Amino acid sequence: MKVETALTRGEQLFPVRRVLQADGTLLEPLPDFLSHDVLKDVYRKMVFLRVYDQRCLNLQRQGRMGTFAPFSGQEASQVGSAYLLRPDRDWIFPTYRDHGAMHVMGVPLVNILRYFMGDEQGSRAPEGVNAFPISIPIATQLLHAVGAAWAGKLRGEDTVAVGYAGDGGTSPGDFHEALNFASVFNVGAIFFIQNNRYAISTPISRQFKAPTIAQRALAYDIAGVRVDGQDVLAVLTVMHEAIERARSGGGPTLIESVTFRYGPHTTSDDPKRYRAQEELEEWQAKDPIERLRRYLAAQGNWSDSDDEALWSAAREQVAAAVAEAEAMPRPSVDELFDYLYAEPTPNLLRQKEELKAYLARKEGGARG
Amino acid sequence: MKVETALTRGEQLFPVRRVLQADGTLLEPLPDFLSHDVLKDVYRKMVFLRVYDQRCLNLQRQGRMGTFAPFSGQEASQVGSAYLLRPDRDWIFPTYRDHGAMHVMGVPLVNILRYFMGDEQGSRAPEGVNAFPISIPIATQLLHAVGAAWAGKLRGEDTVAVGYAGDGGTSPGDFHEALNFASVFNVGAIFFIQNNRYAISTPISRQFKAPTIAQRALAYDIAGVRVDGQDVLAVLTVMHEAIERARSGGGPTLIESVTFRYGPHTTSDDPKRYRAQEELEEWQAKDPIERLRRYLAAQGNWSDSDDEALWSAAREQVAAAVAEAEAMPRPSVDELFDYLYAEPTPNLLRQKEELKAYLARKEGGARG
Amino acid sequence: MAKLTLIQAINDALRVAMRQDSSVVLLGEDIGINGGVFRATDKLIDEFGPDRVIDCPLAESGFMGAAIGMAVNGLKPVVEVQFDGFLAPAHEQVANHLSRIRHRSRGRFTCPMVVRVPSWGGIKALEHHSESIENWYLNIPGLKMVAPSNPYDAKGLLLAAIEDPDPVLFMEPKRLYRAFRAEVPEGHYTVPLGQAAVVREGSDMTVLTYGVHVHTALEAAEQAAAQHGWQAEVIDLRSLNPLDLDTIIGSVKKTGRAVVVSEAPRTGGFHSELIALINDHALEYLEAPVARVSGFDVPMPYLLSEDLYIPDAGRVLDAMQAVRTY
Amino acid sequence: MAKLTLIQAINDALRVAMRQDSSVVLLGEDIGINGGVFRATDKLIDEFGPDRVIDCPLAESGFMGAAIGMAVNGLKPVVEVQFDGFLAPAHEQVANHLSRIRHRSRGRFTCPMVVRVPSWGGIKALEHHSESIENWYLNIPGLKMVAPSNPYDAKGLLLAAIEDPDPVLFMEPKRLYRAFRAEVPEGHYTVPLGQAAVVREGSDMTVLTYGVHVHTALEAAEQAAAQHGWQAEVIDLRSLNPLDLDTIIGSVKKTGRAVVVSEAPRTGGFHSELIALINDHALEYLEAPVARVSGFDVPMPYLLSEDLYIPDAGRVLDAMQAVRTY
Ligand SMILES: Cc1ncc(C[n+]2csc(CCOP(=O)(O)OP(=O)(O)O)c2C)c(N)n1
Ligand SMILES: Cc1ncc(C[n+]2csc(CCOP(=O)(O)OP(=O)(O)O)c2C)c(N)n1
Ligand SMILES: [Mg+2]
Ligand SMILES: [Mg+2]
Repeated sequence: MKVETALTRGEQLFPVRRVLQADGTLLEPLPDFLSHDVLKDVYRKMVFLRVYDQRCLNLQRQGRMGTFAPFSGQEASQVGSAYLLRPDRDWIFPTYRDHGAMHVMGVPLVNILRYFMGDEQGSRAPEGVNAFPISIPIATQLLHAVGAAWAGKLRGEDTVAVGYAGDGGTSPGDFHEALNFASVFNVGAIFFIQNNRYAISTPISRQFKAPTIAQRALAYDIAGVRVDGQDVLAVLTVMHEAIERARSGGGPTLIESVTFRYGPHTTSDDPKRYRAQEELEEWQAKDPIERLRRYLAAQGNWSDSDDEALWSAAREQVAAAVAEAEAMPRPSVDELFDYLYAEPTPNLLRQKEELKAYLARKEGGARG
Repeated sequence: MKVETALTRGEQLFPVRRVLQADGTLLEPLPDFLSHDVLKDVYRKMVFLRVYDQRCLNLQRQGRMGTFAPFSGQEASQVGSAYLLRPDRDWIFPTYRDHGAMHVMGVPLVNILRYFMGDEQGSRAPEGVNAFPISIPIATQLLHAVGAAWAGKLRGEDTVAVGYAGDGGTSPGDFHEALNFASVFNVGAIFFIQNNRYAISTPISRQFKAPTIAQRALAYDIAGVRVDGQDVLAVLTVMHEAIERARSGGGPTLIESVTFRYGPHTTSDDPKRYRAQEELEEWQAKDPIERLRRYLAAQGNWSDSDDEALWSAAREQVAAAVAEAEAMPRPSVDELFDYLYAEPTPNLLRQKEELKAYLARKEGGARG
Repeated sequence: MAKLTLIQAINDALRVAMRQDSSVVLLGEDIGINGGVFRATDKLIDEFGPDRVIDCPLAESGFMGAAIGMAVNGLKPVVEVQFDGFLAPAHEQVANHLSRIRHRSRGRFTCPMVVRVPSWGGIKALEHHSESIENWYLNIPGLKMVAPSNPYDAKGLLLAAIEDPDPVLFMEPKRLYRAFRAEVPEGHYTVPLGQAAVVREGSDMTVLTYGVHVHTALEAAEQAAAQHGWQAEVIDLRSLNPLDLDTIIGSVKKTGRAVVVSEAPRTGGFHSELIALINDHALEYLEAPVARVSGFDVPMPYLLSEDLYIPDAGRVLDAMQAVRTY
Repeated sequence: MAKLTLIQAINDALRVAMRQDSSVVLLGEDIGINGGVFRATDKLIDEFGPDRVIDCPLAESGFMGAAIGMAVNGLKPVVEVQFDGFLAPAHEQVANHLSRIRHRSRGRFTCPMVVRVPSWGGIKALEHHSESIENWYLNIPGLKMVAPSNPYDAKGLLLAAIEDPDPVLFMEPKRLYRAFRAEVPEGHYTVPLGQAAVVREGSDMTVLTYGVHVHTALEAAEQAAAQHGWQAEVIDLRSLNPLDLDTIIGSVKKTGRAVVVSEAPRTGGFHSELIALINDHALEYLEAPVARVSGFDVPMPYLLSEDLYIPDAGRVLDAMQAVRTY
């Protein structure tokens, strides 16, 4: 017997939370924590993210960077999911597309650039910034988030750990195992799923049949919510609730942020093969940055010239970071061998010498 | 926001289906396909399974068999889940505990005995009996069931494939991936989950937090049902529905059969370490065989002497099968090497000769 | 005969196999309308439809396990794993099932399928996109393993793999996908599994390799000839299992010197097994220790350090020197 | 000093570690009230409670991944995988994360944890309960690998592994769990990783092995001495990574003959790597090819054929004969 009741009601049970409409007007009064200063700061961060994301696409096309995964269109999720966390006491476990959230958490842009340029130093978050390196294998990092939150809980701390994934990231077994562990052990993990409707070329209809991702929460008896991923105020609001729940021992939350990436999956991808131009345009009309700008402007203390100044400041900051990143030396031979273990094994020391000797013969020891 | 609505209603949304009560009276009229002859046959099969299961426990204790996984207490699930399948056109993918279902599907008891005695020949189902070998790695076989049903569907056949698992089997990622694939591709797989409340020593409260397994169906937008696993008529009824659904293109079904194993997890296990005697007794009072016997007896054409004759016939058949299994020779050296590929590679032929030469030196070539 | 790149040859082989045998189905991520991230399945969905070119949910264990069920029930799945590192989530299905279904059931059930894995590094991709997965399965019996080095072999070996009655791990040198073109016959032909190719004859030393490093070895061999007048015999193993031991050992006995090349980490690579086999069958012919050219015992680095890690002709030449001047 | 079985020594090591360091937590299946299927964690839940002896849902990838998150955030998890074959579902977490967190983050994040795996065959268990998983990880850099052969080493190596700042795969010879007792000191001590033990001295040949086959080798060595007067040097490697190459090569140079023993399938086993290392470092000292004693290139058979597959003293003795009479 098919249980029609809840199924076809996935969308009713999990309505999309929205605070700010596309025209920049509010649907509900803002909570206290969303002060005007916070909103401006959030706006500033979204602009900065948009600028550097677009810059990276260019750098890659110029051959100055390796494969890059852009998030433009998803800035509300990137900023909103990380903004309320404490960098030194909470944790994030990002995917290749969540470098925006990493930056919000405190990872300098230079690191992110170096990562995509192909230097492991880019994966080394500053001390005091609990941003785990990017996990490429889909959904694996959701379990790390469970473990990090759980470790905090066992020590009596109110750690929150956010695990990121996309719509495609709900399909691997680790997604299920992570939600189940978080449920059974009631840990303060937040699963922040950016449903941008495609996993590379695969549309969500090929990824799952249920109308929402949020309804997966029912399977684990945990909290679940859908949110308008183009509305940063809504994302901040649901994150605020999820963080409160986690800190107060209320357990995990599954958040489905309904969003869209404007660009290709990565710079190796051509979205025209699988996505219609109209779909893109439809989403661009709901742009998260423009939406917040309208609201700020309507409030009367955000002018066009403020805006221009902000965008050009962002461009300058990004240019400086790019220059800094490009000036950094290539990773050394020592770095290749010295970080696998706390102490390199005799075997690794032998191999390091072997490689150094070879390079010395070959190029006069130019590197390392 | 916690969606209270469906969550706390897992048990209401998925009430336990029951047809026959513990006292042997019906809750609803029997459907046509459950004729009196069928009921007697089902009863006979349950008795046979109980007899051989208990016999195997003894054989293992006498050192005449390796580790054995008994299912006593779960006969209604074993018989009810396989009884309505077509052995040559449908498929089953069993666990170590589903040799009862394998037997119902058409695997001779001798095979099952040889399997537990440690001979791969035991995993060779007869031609025309689509009973896959026992899968030990938990939940992996659910995906095979999806694939087998899918292959049939792609060829335009009305194949049904049943994948078996226990309550513990709902935790690995493969459970999730199997249900999701079956949902997305709408294949005729049936996931038959015997919730016997323990995974070795781990109680279901440590396995998942939701009140039911059946409600996992909500996550995939597929049919889900809970059934009284001590009531073979109910199991047959829900299987009948699930098979109809699968054959008619209605897609997969998740069945949670609520049951209990009377014995140890396997012969290596001591259930007294983790289970109270009262819990066992409570379930023994709901015995599936005794329940059907009461019904048959109440119908007036099943006497105590019919029953005694049936049990002693079963014991004789089992004794004959044990004798046959014990008379079989040990697997040969050729068997060890010849079945890995359709044609043994040169490497394997060399290794086979090496082993034969060694055995010839050692024991005069007694084996192989 | 058309000149095709290696990836075109793969695409061609898949098309030929699918036309010929309606039980061949493809499973993987983004293989349909997108034609695969490397375009191995380009346009196949147009000809064969979405029931045979199946875009799957993002779950490697899922489609590996489902493909096993399909193969057991009469289909011939060809699974594309998007990148080598993403075979890891399917490890349990591969190690504990795919490899042993025939053995376990004493021939009653079989699992004829092919797992295509774009393999190894050199394309400056992100982490986990450059692994030597052949060595994850070296010690797990039951999988045939094939690794072409050129378009002709790629097509012929893939067709042979698809027709093989047992599971085959088919490792494609992604770095060579578009590196060059070569003549590839139209229509059906096979290159049998288990036969190495002597791609350069020589009597001074034997170089054993496969996949992308056949080309590294050939480059080094030319340099050795030019610089030192040494003639290296370069053997393209093509298939790691079954392995053409006769050709390997015959050559080593002839030359008395051997270099093994693969880009996997040093410890526990197929190169180690080759040394062990030479020890078993030709030790007394060796004039020098077999030289190993391999990656190092660290993870494949991010792209700025790839060149430090991946063997180049210079390192192979050094190894040739080592075995020659021992 | 108490006489303990190997499994008791493991239990003792866990207790000592947990008393000493409150960040040590145990994760696994049935390790709590049941004390583990082999009783490695017997009664630990009584002393340390369910927050530190954590019975997990049946999902190896789940608790491996969660343990990684815990280790990154300051705990020291000791994970029990119930049987070797069930490491497979956690392969992705092990291969793609556990092994490389320090490397990937250039030391910013570390993952000090131990994965305990009851390993190898010989206990007549069901399928997938008797695997040589060391070889799944041989070519995946970043994991230390330890394999004790007796109760004293088991406790000392396990304590060293738990105190190690990096991840350690700890393979326990399940067949020896209750095979014999030996003196085991009370309280804390360690046996350092990376040091082999010469468990029998001899000058006629070197036998390299680890885990359960240290005993097979010793049995064969006694027979060789009794029957032929040959004195075999038997080396218990104890740790496969780091590997005590000096002891290995020193002995082979001394004896000029080597036998390697492990029960993994022939192709791609750690035994192959040992042969390759001898090739690299001591080829010119060899009087005969190194002899491999191993399992065969088939899956570990069901129990009636286990004896055909697992090396016994007779096969080791044959190998000794081969290297002596070459
Ligand atoms: C286990 C695994 N399989 C395959 C890939 C290749 N891959 C990278 S991203 C991606 C799609 C992910 O889609 P989604 O989860 O929706 O995230 P998005 O890229 O849309 O942010 C795939 C298949 C991978 N990284 N890991
Ligand atoms: C992947 C995997 N991990 C661990 C085991 C060991 N094991 C065998 S049965 C079992 C418990 C299974 O419980 P459940 O799924 O409830 O089935 P039941 O035994 O109760 O029928 C475990 C942990 C296994 N077989 N496979
Ligand atoms: Mg997506
Ligand atoms: Mg159970």
